[in-house]
Amino acid sequence: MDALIPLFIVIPLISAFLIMILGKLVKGFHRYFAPFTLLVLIAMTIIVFANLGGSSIQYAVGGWGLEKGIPVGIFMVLDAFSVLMLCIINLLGFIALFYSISYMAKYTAESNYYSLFCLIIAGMNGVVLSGDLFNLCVFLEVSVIASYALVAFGVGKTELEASYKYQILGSLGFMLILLAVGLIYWKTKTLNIADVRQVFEAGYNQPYYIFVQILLIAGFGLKAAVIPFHAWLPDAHSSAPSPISAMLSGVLIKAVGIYVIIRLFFNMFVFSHEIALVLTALGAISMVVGSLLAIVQWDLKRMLAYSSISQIGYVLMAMGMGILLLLKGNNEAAAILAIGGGIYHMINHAVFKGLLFLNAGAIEHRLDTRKLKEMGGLSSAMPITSTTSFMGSMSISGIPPFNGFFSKLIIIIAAINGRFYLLATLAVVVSIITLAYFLKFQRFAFFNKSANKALSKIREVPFPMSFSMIILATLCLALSLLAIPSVSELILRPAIDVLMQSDLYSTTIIGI
Amino acid sequence: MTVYLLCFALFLVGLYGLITRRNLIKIIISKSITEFSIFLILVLIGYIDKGLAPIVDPGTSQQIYVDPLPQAMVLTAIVIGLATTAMLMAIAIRLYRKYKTFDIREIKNLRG
Amino acid sequence: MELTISIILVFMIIGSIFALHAKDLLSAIINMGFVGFGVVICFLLLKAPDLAMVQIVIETVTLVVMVAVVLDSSRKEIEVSFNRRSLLNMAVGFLAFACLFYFFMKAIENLDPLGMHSLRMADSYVNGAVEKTGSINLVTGVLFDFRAYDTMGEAVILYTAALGTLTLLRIKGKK
Amino acid sequence: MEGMSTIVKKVTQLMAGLIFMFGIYIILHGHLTPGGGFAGGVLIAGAFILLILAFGSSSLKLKKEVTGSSNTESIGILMVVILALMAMLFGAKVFFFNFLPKGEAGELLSAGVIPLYNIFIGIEVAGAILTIFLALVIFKEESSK
Repeated sequence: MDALIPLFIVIPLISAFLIMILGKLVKGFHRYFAPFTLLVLIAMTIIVFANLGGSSIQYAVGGWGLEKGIPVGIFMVLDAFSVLMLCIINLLGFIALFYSISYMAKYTAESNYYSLFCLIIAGMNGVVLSGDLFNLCVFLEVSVIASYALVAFGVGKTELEASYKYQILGSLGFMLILLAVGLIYWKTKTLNIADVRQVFEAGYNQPYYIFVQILLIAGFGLKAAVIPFHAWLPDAHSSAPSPISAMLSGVLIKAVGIYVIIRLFFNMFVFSHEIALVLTALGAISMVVGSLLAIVQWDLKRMLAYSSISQIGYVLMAMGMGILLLLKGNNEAAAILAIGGGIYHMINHAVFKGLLFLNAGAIEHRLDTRKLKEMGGLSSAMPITSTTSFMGSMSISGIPPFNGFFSKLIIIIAAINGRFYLLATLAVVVSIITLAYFLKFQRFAFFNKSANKALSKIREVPFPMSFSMIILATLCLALSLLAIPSVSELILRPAIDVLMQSDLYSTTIIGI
Repeated sequence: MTVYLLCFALFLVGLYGLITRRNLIKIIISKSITEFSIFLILVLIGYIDKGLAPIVDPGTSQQIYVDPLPQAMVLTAIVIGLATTAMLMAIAIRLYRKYKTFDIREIKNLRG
Repeated sequence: MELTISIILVFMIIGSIFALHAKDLLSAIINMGFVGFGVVICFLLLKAPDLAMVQIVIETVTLVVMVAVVLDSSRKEIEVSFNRRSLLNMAVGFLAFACLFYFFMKAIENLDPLGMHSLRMADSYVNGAVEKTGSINLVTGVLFDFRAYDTMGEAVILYTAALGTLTLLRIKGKK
Repeated sequence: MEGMSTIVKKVTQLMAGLIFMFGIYIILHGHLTPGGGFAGGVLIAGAFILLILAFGSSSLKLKKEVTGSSNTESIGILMVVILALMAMLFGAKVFFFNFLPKGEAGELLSAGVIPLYNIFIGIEVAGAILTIFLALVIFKEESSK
């Protein structure tokens, strides 16, 4: 079982290099080899998920374990929380790849596309599995640089401009993170996350601690497009090819942005009240402003991009509330609810945002337009796309049978228990605004009288695209089972425990 | 202490350039300047007084050596900086071929 | 030693300010080259020959590419009109940078001063490293044995950059 | 891109071979002297870039060159990953383990796997930077046509 962990990164890397070498020789090799490697990764994730069960595995790369009690080499850490992230990454990756078999036919240089896609998957698996600060930055850059090239895959003017802005802000974010890692190494003389926690628990002075945490929030906030740093997200996600914007919005800003913020602020830093307030405030602001910006958009993919910012705000706010409640200490149950709701909403958002971007891609594939005003009356012409997009829209705006409702409900209950009444009302108001602009999307795209005459000619999208949309739609329903206490005890609770008992994380590594 | 503050001042100059410059090439230049300052801070952290360069002479006895870890980190970061600079140059040359200007504001309001 | 590096840093700051405000793009790039080679000298003073070598070579290749791109383009820069509103922006920006600078100074006040760095994790990278990795060059020992996983990620990043440049520069995007 | 004057061409003919040899020296002695896979790789790419700049890009069939350099690059990085995986079979059965004998410190053939890593990473870096430069040159060539 231990030998599987490095394979999560090595298999997509080898497939990326093979695709580039054999892509031009063997006809259609890239189109079917990449989904095959993702299938292998999903199988490995299921094996690991089955027999992990709440324990955590440390893999010392290169055989350099502990010397005199100090971890020397790079550790790869797999615990309950990172297994959930692995499931999201590899499942969404496979579905987006399967979708792009027919969607990418209209682009040139397809083997580059599939090779870069495998590199994004390898980078994200590397970030989720790494237990070392600098190693985390290197694999973060692998996935982010691959996504720079994929955002500008159809080399038009808007794509190039969006990719340029995305790269400049991305490299500024990386420089802030590098400065923070340098300052951490300056004080703690080590790079292993668990070891840094040991040193920080021994004591730190306040201005240094706040400055390093603010730098990390700014750096990873740039990667996760939290409100003050979100400038690149709408252009990048709307001009990328649809399977890529599904991967970016659904998985990349989570695995590379939110996951790292949660992992560092729960397992590496000692909780501090001011930073918890900053995180909650950032979450609440991006929740509200994201939805307000989304409601005025007439370009479908820009609207979905802004709604990603607001849903990410939900997750960040829930995590900030969790830290605040843990600091107060009296209300353990509400903290569990808040953190569980945050993780649950992160998983749900990956599924329904991926689905909505794939729907937008299907509409664009057939109508070649992204403007809501130019669409109309597609429910009869494209039945599968309209039903799956209806299920996606209902689940993102939190309508009962779907998974969005349960995760938002858990977050709101946690806010009420923890006496954050303002945050609870904000969450409800934003959920209503989300419902408003998704109804607008449904009305203009599917149920309106069609503006263009060539409606009769529009047929349903080919099999790979509709099949992947159907899988995601059924997932939207299946994931609502996670709210049942017995099921969530099995799946979500180990992840919550990993974040709650953060000193357990460091002792397992140091205490070998 | 003053050396670190000077490096951070260089970082702020680069940040100023990133925010205010409108020319594609000058934005890339200011990005490189921010990178240089961060690399210098990292190597300054690893410096030890009277330490030798991290090349061990097999014969000699116990010596004080400079910390090799920040140097390994900076070597990786330099190549990451080269990677992003290469892709930014690719986009800059492509936009210049199409619009004969490097000014980001002019490119923004030109038609697609 | 700290004095020499501070002097070089002051020249680099002046050079970079000049690079940002240069009228002609080519002189901006030459100033960037100056700042880059200043970094090389600082690396040599700080006993980091590996880095100095990599930085020189990569700086030269970057300069060659940039000059090749800029040489046949219109090198004149459109001058920004200096009205009252931009003065206000300048003041706000300067204030923000000043408090960032102050917070940085407060943060690093009681960390180890220059040269007083004590080894903890890196101790096993230095003492006895020659027996463990067999390589005399400790930085190569760290790069290719203790933290070889990072270096593989590093080579993958360069591979992605080459692939990304190929993708961005193909002539026709869509069929 | 047309070539430069004959003086530059003559000097480049002399220099390019020297730079190439120096790059190989830096890679091979990565674990003995400063430098290593990265610096040596960039040097080798620099030698080729010098040749292309001096003799102009018409002197090479560019399309074939790019696929050539991108394939060497892919093979280089593939060998690094396979070397890391081989470490899982021998020695301590761990990813990236140094399984070859360390040899006597200071010799050319010492430090186990490190020289092999240096060589493959050098090939990969040289291929990557050459691909980037050739991609730029091809774009300038094609778009000016």
